[in-house]
Amino acid sequence: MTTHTGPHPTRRLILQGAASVALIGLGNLPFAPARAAANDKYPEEAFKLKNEADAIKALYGKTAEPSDKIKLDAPEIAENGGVVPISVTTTLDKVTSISFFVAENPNALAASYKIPDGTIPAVANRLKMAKTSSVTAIVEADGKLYSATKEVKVTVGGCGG
Amino acid sequence: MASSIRVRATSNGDITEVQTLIQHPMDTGLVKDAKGELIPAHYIQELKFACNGKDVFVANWGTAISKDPYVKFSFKSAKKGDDLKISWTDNKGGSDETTAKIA
Amino acid sequence: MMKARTALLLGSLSAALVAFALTSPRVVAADKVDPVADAKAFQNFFFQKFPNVKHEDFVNGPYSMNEDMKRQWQEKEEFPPYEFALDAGKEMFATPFKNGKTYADCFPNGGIGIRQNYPYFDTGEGKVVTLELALNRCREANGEAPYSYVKDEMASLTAYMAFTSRGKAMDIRIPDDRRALEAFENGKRYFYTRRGQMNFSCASCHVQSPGERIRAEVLAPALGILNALPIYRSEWSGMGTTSRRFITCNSQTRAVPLEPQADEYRDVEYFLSYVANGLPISGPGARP
Amino acid sequence: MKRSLTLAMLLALSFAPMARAATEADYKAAYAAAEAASKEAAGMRNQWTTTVSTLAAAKKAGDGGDFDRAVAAAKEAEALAKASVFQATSEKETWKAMEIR
Repeated sequence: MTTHTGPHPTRRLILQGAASVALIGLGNLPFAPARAAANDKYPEEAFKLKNEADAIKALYGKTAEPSDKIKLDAPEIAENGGVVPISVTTTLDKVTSISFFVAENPNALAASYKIPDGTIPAVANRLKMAKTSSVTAIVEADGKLYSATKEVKVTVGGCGG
Repeated sequence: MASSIRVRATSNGDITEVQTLIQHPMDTGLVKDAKGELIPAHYIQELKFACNGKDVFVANWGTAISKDPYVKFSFKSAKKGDDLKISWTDNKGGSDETTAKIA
Repeated sequence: MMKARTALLLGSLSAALVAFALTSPRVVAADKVDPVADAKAFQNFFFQKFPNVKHEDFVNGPYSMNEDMKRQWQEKEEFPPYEFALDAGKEMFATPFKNGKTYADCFPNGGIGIRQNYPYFDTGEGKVVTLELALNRCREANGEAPYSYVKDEMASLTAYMAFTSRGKAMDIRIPDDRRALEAFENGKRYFYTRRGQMNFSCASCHVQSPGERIRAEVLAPALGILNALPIYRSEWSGMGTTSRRFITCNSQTRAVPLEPQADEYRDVEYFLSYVANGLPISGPGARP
Repeated sequence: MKRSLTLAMLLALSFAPMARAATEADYKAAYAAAEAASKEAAGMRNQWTTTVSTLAAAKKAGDGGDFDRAVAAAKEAEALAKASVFQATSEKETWKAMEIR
């Protein structure tokens, strides 16, 4: 554990924080409702939708474009559909939200995380997958949506090794 | 009753890594029990992490989160000894919260 | 030309002799039970079949056989799902019975770091005593109702006791007692006997095809297969004791399970633990 | 090869076609035979789960008066029980073939 002796950390962060808040403030005026939905209350609607594209639209109000700046880590064959370790990290800047979608699940949206300023844009979690499906991570960075997708095979276990 | 939330928060001076395991059935509402009746949906919807009075991470979960859910993330601007408040609420109005010291 | 032919003849003769010598002592010994030789042969079988699996890694079951699954497992081990059972077991261990005694009073060294010596052969009773049986006996001796052998309480207790022995080498002893050798042999017979409509024995899966898949599951090698018990199985989304594992394995081959802690189960646990002597305890474990 | 041949023969034997509709007496006889074989298998601690379920199906059909199905199920249960008895007796020796030496 190295002790951090740079400029007084809190002052620097406050300045940086103030600047980004102003930016976001400016940025979200035109499509305030969509962003508001993503921000505070529990996105009830999005979690109810079956189809992935609809869920993304309900949650973010726009579509995503694939990006190689997102590293989605998921097993090739899930050891068990009930506990599939999936994690994502990204080098994109100003990330405000990360969500996971499992296309073939009864409801595509599995989880949606809010990434406040100062939080590292990376999440690891364990998802349930009904069957073999594509798993998509959506990252909202600086108001735009980016995605990365991976196929995860899930087979109904029987005997248990 | 021991809290349902197990948490490990360790800081390397700049970045604090947080791992949490929560004891919760996370029933999807699509599974039948031994007698063939549907087990009603019972899952955590929101999980919040706050430090120094500021939300550092908020999870909105659906029914696709594993039983005894686990999540890991990291954040800056906290140091050893700070309090990390963790709280969750589920779709049946159940909730729990705990406070952990960052090691 | 002659010399070459006789050399050839002599060569093949000696080879035959050596082969015969190698097998004959085993054949003779098979009638007389020889656990030491059995354990050596058992371990060598797996060490040769999987030369690049580190010996102590065998106790990690399917994860010693498959890299992708091993990665998923290691990720889960960072904050394993058996964490709750472990805490519950620790708490139960410290909570006194109604008569004020605790489990620590029933076990050597207060029950801490002794799992590697179970099951042991009780020369007084003339039978194998497993950790689960000893725990229930301790409860009954202190006026408490015994726990189910397949439910969470028993799993939590054995999880905690296993955890206190993590890393210690399995150390099962067979006393110089005819009945102990018989129990060992009975366990070995059970291990190799085919049963159920599927006509499988434990060996059909765990000796003939470890590392391969049966439906979606990668099969664990038999060597060290009990070292990780009790286990949290995602399949059960809950804890599983040794008894629960034996019973479910039976029903999966369509054999009607015997009663928990039946002679056959305790003896096969005795056999499998003995042949894994030297390999580390890795319980409680997390499995698919 | 020899063992599975005998198993096949046993199973085939039990499916001899029934000439006329089964009566309750046919059911009782078939059920009793199946139950005896199943008890023998249980006695050898080598009962199969399918024997138990097929025997139960036979009883359910019998109680419901559907004697054709009941007799067929009882026959099958008997064959399964006999096969499990055969398995237990033959395994007494053949297990050694798989033993690691």
